Amino acid sequence: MEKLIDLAYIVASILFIFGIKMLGRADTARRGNLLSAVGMLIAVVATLFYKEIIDFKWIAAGLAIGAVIGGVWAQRVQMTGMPELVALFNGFGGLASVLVGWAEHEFGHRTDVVTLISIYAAILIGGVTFTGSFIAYLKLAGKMSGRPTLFAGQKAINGLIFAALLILGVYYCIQPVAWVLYAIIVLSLLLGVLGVLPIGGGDMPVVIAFLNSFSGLAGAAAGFVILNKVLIVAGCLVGTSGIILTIIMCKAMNRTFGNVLFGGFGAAGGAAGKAVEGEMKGISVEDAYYVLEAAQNVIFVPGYGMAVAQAQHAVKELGSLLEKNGAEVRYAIHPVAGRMPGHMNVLLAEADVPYEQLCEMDAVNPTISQVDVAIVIGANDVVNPAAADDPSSPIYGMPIINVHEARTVFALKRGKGAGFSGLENALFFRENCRMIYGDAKDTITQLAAQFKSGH
Amino acid sequence: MEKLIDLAYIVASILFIFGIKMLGRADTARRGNLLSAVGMLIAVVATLFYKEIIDFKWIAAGLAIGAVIGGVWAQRVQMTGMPELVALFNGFGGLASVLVGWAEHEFGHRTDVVTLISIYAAILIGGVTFTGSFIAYLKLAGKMSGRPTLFAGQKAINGLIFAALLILGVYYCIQPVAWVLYAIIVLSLLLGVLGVLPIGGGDMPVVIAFLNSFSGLAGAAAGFVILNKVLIVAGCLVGTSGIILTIIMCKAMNRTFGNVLFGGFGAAGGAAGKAVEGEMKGISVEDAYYVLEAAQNVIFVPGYGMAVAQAQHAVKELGSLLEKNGAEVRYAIHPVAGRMPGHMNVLLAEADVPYEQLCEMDAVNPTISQVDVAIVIGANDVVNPAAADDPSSPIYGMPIINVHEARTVFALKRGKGAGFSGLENALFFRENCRMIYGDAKDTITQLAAQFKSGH
Amino acid sequence: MKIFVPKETDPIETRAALDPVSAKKLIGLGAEVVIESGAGERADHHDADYTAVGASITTDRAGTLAAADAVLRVRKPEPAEIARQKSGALHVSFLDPFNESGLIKAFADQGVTAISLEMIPRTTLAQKMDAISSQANLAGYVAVILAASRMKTILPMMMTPAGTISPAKFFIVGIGVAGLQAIATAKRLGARVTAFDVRPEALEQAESLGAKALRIDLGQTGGTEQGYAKELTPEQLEKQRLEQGKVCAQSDVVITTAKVFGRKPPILIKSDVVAGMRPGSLIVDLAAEGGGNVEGIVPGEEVVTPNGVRLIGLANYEGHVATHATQVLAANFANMIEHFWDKEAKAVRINLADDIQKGCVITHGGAVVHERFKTA
Amino acid sequence: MKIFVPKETDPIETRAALDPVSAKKLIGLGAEVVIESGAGERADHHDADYTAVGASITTDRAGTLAAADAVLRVRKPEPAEIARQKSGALHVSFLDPFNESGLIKAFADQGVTAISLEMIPRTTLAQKMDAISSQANLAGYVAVILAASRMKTILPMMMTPAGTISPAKFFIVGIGVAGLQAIATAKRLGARVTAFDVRPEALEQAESLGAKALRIDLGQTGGTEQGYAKELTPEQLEKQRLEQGKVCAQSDVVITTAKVFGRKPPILIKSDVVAGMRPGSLIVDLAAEGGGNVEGIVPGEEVVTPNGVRLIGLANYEGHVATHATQVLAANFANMIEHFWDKEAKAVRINLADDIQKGCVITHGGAVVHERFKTA
Amino acid sequence: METLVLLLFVFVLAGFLGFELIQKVPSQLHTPLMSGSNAISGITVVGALIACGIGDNSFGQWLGFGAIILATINVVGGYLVTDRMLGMFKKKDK
Amino acid sequence: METLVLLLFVFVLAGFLGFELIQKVPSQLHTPLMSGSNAISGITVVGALIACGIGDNSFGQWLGFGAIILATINVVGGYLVTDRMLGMFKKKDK
Ligand SMILES: NC(=O)c1ccc[n+]([C@@H]2O[C@H](COP(=O)([O-])OP(=O)(O)OC[C@H]3O[C@@H](n4cnc5c(N)ncnc54)[C@H](OP(=O)(O)O)[C@@H]3O)[C@@H](O)[C@H]2O)c1
Ligand SMILES: NC(=O)c1ccc[n+]([C@@H]2O[C@H](COP(=O)([O-])OP(=O)(O)OC[C@H]3O[C@@H](n4cnc5c(N)ncnc54)[C@H](OP(=O)(O)O)[C@@H]3O)[C@@H](O)[C@H]2O)c1
Ligand SMILES: NC(=O)c1ccc[n+]([C@@H]2O[C@H](COP(=O)([O-])OP(=O)(O)OC[C@H]3O[C@@H](n4cnc5c(N)ncnc54)[C@H](O)[C@@H]3O)[C@@H](O)[C@H]2O)c1
Ligand SMILES: NC(=O)c1ccc[n+]([C@@H]2O[C@H](COP(=O)([O-])OP(=O)(O)OC[C@H]3O[C@@H](n4cnc5c(N)ncnc54)[C@H](O)[C@@H]3O)[C@@H](O)[C@H]2O)c1
Repeated sequence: MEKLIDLAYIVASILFIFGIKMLGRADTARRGNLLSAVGMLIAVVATLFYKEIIDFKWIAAGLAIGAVIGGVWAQRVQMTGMPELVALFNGFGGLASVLVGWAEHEFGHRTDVVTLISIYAAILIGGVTFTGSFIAYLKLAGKMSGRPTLFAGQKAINGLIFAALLILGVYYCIQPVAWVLYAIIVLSLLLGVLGVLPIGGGDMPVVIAFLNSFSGLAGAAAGFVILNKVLIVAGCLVGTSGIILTIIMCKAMNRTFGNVLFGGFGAAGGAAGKAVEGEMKGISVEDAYYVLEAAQNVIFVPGYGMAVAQAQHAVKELGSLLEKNGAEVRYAIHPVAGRMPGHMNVLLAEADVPYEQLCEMDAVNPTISQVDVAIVIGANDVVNPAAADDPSSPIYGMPIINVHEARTVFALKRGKGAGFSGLENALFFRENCRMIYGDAKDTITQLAAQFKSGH
Repeated sequence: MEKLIDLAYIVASILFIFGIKMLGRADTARRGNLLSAVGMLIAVVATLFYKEIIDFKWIAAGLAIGAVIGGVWAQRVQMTGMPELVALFNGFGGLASVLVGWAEHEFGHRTDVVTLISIYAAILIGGVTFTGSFIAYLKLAGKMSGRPTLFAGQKAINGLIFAALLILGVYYCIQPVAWVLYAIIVLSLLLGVLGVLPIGGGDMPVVIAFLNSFSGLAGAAAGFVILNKVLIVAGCLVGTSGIILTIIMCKAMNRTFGNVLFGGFGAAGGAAGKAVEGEMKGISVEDAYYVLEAAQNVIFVPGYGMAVAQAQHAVKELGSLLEKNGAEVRYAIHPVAGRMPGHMNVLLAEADVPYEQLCEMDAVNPTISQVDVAIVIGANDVVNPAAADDPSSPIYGMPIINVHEARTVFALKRGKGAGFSGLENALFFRENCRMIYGDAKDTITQLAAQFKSGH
Repeated sequence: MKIFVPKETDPIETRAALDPVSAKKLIGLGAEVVIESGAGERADHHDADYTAVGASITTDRAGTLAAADAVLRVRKPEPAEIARQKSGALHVSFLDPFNESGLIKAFADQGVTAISLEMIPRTTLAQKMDAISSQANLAGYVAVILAASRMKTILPMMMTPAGTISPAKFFIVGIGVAGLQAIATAKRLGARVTAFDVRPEALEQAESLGAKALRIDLGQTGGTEQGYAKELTPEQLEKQRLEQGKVCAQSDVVITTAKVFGRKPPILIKSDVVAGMRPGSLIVDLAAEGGGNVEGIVPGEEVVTPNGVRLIGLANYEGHVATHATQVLAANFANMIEHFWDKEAKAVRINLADDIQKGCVITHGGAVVHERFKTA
Repeated sequence: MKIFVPKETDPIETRAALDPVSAKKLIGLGAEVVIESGAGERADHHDADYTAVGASITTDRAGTLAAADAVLRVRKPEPAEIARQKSGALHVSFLDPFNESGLIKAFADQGVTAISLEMIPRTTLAQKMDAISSQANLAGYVAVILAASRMKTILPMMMTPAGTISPAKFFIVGIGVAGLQAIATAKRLGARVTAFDVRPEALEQAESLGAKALRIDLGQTGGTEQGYAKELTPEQLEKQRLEQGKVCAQSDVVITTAKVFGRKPPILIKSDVVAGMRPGSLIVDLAAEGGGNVEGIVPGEEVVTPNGVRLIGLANYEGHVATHATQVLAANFANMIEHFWDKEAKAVRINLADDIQKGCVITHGGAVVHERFKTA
Repeated sequence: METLVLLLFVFVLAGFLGFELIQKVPSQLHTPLMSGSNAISGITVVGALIACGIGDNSFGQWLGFGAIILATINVVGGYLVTDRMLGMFKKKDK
Repeated sequence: METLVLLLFVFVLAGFLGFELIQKVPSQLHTPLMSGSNAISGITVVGALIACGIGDNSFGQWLGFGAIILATINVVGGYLVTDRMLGMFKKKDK
């Protein structure tokens, strides 16, 4: 029997591995989900055969109630309500880990350090996951303001709680007494609340992904508590793959993970003395890919640099890839871009860009705030906001393509070289602009490669 | 102590994981090799602290002798002799597994089924690896003819040995007596010899990769014998990653794995009734990539299909990627390709293919036997060997581009459609021709994507 | 074998039947090549260029005609010159055989073996001697260059500080060899190109060059087995004209290329369509020499209609690029002679069982041997 | 403000100063636009087209000249017509101010504010009114189209059943705006293009269009701050001529574009180089009107040299595409007027402190106000 | 102890595997993947089942019972909602 | 038994990891990768060391001794030869 159970666990683990892998590809995702569900079924059924398990009444009742509630919710929810439901479910998983840890504390037979550490980890991580997810749920469901909730000393308080949790953890491992456990439970629940409150509603999906990875680790910790392999494998798989997913999601929002988690704090702390002079922020081709991959509306703004790099064919290819990915793609041509009238036209026609996708400056500018990403390819003067902002600029008064009003701007240049007019360009210092240094053709080719290897 | 040893094993395993991953990329390969060597050192040193290990004399002597021999060989060998040396080393590893299994059989304390199975596996796999690698070594070193060595009934004999080994294995697990073990040792050594003899010298690298993966599994089996984790992890990593590598190497030779292992047999068995009418053999884009990736000399032969698919930009891109990968790339233009004089020129010029890379038929044909891969893109009549072979063909007498004389031909077409002349094309049935079905632009784009994601 | 290339007599003809490169090739085969002095002058090939490769120059046209075993020329001969040739000699040129029954009779009577370049089968094997294709190809290019040089506008799109210049709209009617090259050339220069043909496969071919194909459902159509177009029914022509009219009205340049094998070219653009076109727009008719695809065309001249549309109906488009036209035409001649060359006899071997010769040899051994012209 | 566009008097001029679109724009600003009857005729703009957008047509040239607040024209005026304008009126056109001190004096004497299109600064901000650029751009295109239409060969490479036609070789000397467009156009047509300029950044620009740049080490060179080229030393010119000669000898077409700001164009191709070129090859000199970059050029004519090289030195290349040339030139005029428009006064505001006006206003308030011409 | 070490091995290997499995995920799959792996993290249900067994008094039962309900909601709801999400993607042409 | 099951877990996970680790290998790395992982498969040296310990008579010692020598050759030679191979690739410009 034991052996069969173990075998079943191995099978379940394998199904989880395949499940996660397949969930990451569009054509196999649904089947992957099914596989992992089958794995779960096998794991649950196998567990029921454990000799320790005797009282089937409770189990049956618990499973039934949980299944009905989960099933009904999942069926009822609107398309738009799904993310918050996932948050809620995730919170429940965290709470379950807390309860398992607690039960083991109360009634477990083993008191070695590893077990205690595991109980501690299960409760801490589970608790944070529970309340954190719940706050995320409230924010997403609109039952709580999506704006970061900030108050003075927040950072310090969180730090204090965290330190207390650490100390209590050590203490617990030495002296596993009940009040310490209760304190840990309460404090982790609090940490979850306080940790998520300062994060804005738009970042909630990332938070949920992160908490999900967290709850996987809580599961793995619970696995160490009861010495169960499948829990460890599944929990750890979810833990690490979740981290990767979290990072990917951050990249798609052109944010770093730290920025998401602590951005709210930063806003609170440093709002007063915000520097006027920004800095030019680079972005790696890979991160740029994640942003582009999620973009619905993209414009290319070619300039003389595209011609120098002879990047037109690569640009056209990237454009086609973006279109295939579902984005609307246009090419915004500034009348003076390049070094001769119609310079960009010659090149783009050579690369077979359809005339329909070429847009004049005046056609693009009114719609530019809907543009997710503006890719500036070796252009400089024609996107220099000084032309609109700075009466002392020699190009003041010239209409430009207002890429700085797009959500995100990628500026492709080799270095810090100025354009024909020799002017510094404030665009590159803007908050929403990221530089991708290097020859434009190389950069674009690499971006396209990212797209292709994504399939 | 025990715990430290286990920790060391975990560290070693992690280093192996990183080592293998890094060995697969050109920029990190050397560091990867170093990392895995460090892992090995850690594993070995940790093992020395085992309490069962008492007699350090022997150990020190063994390690010293082995290290000197291995070190000297590795330093002395010529560049050209490296692959065979690897084969030899690999064989030694296999023999070591045999010896470990044998020692365990003789002096081990455990006699449960799992242990017995493991001993059996370690000896069987190790034995095959040893002699197989040795034969491979002889063939590569030129100490034995590289040609497949075939004799009548070879297949049957191998089958018999294999069956005998199976039966002996079952028997051994029930009755672990010595003669059975000796029989197993002898027979597996024999199987290694007979299995590799019929394989040609050119295929030896694949065989070594395969045997290497095998010896990894032997190590894992030995790990089960002595219940050692790091052996299991490292052995299994090598076992499965080796399988993948073997498959990749087969693909680069445009062969299937079965074809490599049993090709010799097939040639011996079915040589008499070889069908004159071949069949059109497809190849997946991925497999085609592996072949192209290893090619040094590539020609594109565009035809009307390239024009229909408007694949010229994609073709140019693939050409550039191939060049970057170190291949010489030319475009062979047949005078009547397309539907108007100069059709291909218009398209390729549009895609900015340099005039220098365009070759006339008469310039290409004399050099075509040096071409590793000829990529026929939607051309048909202009590469139809009937023009040279078949006096009854309406195009008999027309010079064609003799792609069928290239080492490998990839023919890109949507289906079985004929060309302008409506003729069937025997090229597509040739042994060295592989069809890649689908719109030429899609196919080429996918091929290019494979290249890009390879970096 | 003594091969003679007389100077072309038609003043609009700028090409020659052989250029020095092909002459050299024939001499290499073992032929003797004689060129009438000045024959290549208008294609920038001077007498000295020919002698440099081993050909001889003559000024005695009549005498050499009589002595030659083969005469190569571009245009059909005067009947009087046929009579000068010796019996059993070869004559290769464009002949317009459907309209020149008199010439055919003259050849037969004289015992000259006459090969008509037009009649070379449009098969893959014969492509290297297919002069119709090699010349139509250049004609298609020239049509676009001519149009571009006569327009008061430019072809490509340009977004400039002084506003956007929109790309010129071209409409190519008839997508044979010439039509395809016209599409390619106009596309290269940045024009928007629409194309139309009655053969559906030709529409695909146009698209293979990046043009937009105008698809009109005409019901049953098709070509002869040799790839030439069949004539349409009046209803079909009507529907086609209607749809085409719409496109023409929006086009800056219309190029028509429909020659129909052995017949007068069909009228594709009637006067009402021309009248609907914009002032300043241009029509180039490649079929003008045979009568034209456009109503109101005057072969060899440029006509401006009352509404300011310019109709261009030259006779010899490929002659504009005489050097290259001569190069490929001469290659066609040389390929043909090489293909049928008898090494021992050092002469062209006539073999009416051969598929290509069956198609293009009109008279042989004093009789009309071609199926299509036997009754004539 | 009453703006008058007289008909151009020079017979080689086909452009007009305003097209209907730009006329409409000016009327929209609040100006009154009067066009001399027939002014746009050669650019395919008829009187009715102008009246349709609200302009009025006049046949009384002299009267309207006297009444107008601003006169726009393409070419410089007759001195007699300056005298007709009222004091304080505006006159905008190409003026050739370096060579026309008489005209400048006439403007100053008459109290007319004269703006020279040539003198508009080549800055990014002023590009929309930069008529030199907008016209040179079209001239570059025309140069290639002209060459293509006069060559006996085709430009693109073609590998055909009748042999391979090699691509034409173009050599563009002087890579300003016109040179760049010539490069682009020749490349589009499939030619192999080599280009040369003394400014190194121009070589990079040529490469940005796919041309091969001829790099000759000339030592110290440079341009004025406005982007025009400086004159070279005799030694530099000699070395340059030598290297260029080699490229010319291999080229089918040479296009020269070097106008040097305010001077006679430099001679880039001397007779010996021309003599080294192949018969049938072509030279198109875009600087011909100012004297030419090529020795032996005759402005406005086509010359065939003894060795069969054809020298083309037209005067008004952009005039060949009169419709588009008028479109962009008119846009330049309209942009300039809009840029300096005073909404209240409904007139152009002259402000000599403005960078652009400082560059291009030659006379104002009865005096020569431009730095460069004050002594004149 | 030996068991714990091996479990640690399992943990480490599973961790690496988790890193390797997810490489590049198209943005429209971010939410389903998150949701799907959230359902897997409901594997705590197995822990809950066992915990429910070890409790030898009613409080223990209640803890285990609560854990089972919560974890089951996570599992069942998680899988179903993921499946619904994925079902909504129209089969795009590849 | 429990240990064996866990070892099986380890085996399975390591197997999957092996599959995932190798994705696409440029052809010039095929041989070094093979050689490098061959060196890793020399991990049998650990088995040999332990086997050498269990042998309680001289034959067992000899077996273990032989195994150690062979496995060490594999390990030391393997790593060195791989390193030499990789050292031969000139640093190609990327
Ligand atoms: N259109 C015309 O007719 C004409 C004629 C003459 C002058 N102009 C002037 O030219 C300017 C045109 O503006 P623009 O925005 O197109 O160009 P731009 O302002 O000149 O800027 C070009 C930018 O491209 C970058 N670059 C150069 N080579 C590159 C490569 N290989 N890869 C990536 N980036 C590269 C340069 O930065 P890095 O060096 O850092 O890479 C530079 O900042 C205007 O000022 C206009 O007035 C126009
Ligand atoms: N050059 C000229 O001037 C001229 C003029 C007229 C005729 N021709 C004749 O045309 C022929 C030219 O030979 P060729 O080898 O270039 O072409 P071809 O023999 O006509 O073969 C074209 C092949 O391309 C494939 N194809 C079509 N569309 C495709 C797509 N989208 N993607 C991939 N494959 C596609 C077709 O097979 P599937 O349908 O299976 O895809 C077909 O077998 C000669 O026979 C020549 O005589 C030439
Ligand atoms: N075998 C070969 O290698 C080879 C070589 C050259 C040409 N060809 C074939 O021959 C075909 C015809 O060549 P061509 O250029 O000599 O043709 P063509 O000069 O006879 O006619 C030109 C085009 O006009 C079209 N046309 C005729 N009537 C029309 C009408 N009423 N409306 C619209 N279009 C009309 C024809 O379909 C043809 O495409 C080619 O397209 C090609 O397929 C084959
Ligand atoms: N600011 C702007 O937006 C703007 C607009 C248009 C032009 N420009 C600049 O002005 C430059 C000149 O434009 P242009 O076309 O009016 O110039 P141009 O007509 O004065 O000269 C044409 C070209 O000939 C070259 N040249 C001169 N002497 C030469 C010699 N001896 N040998 C070879 N080449 C010689 C010049 O360098 C120049 O490139 C442009 O290249 C551009 O950089 C700037």
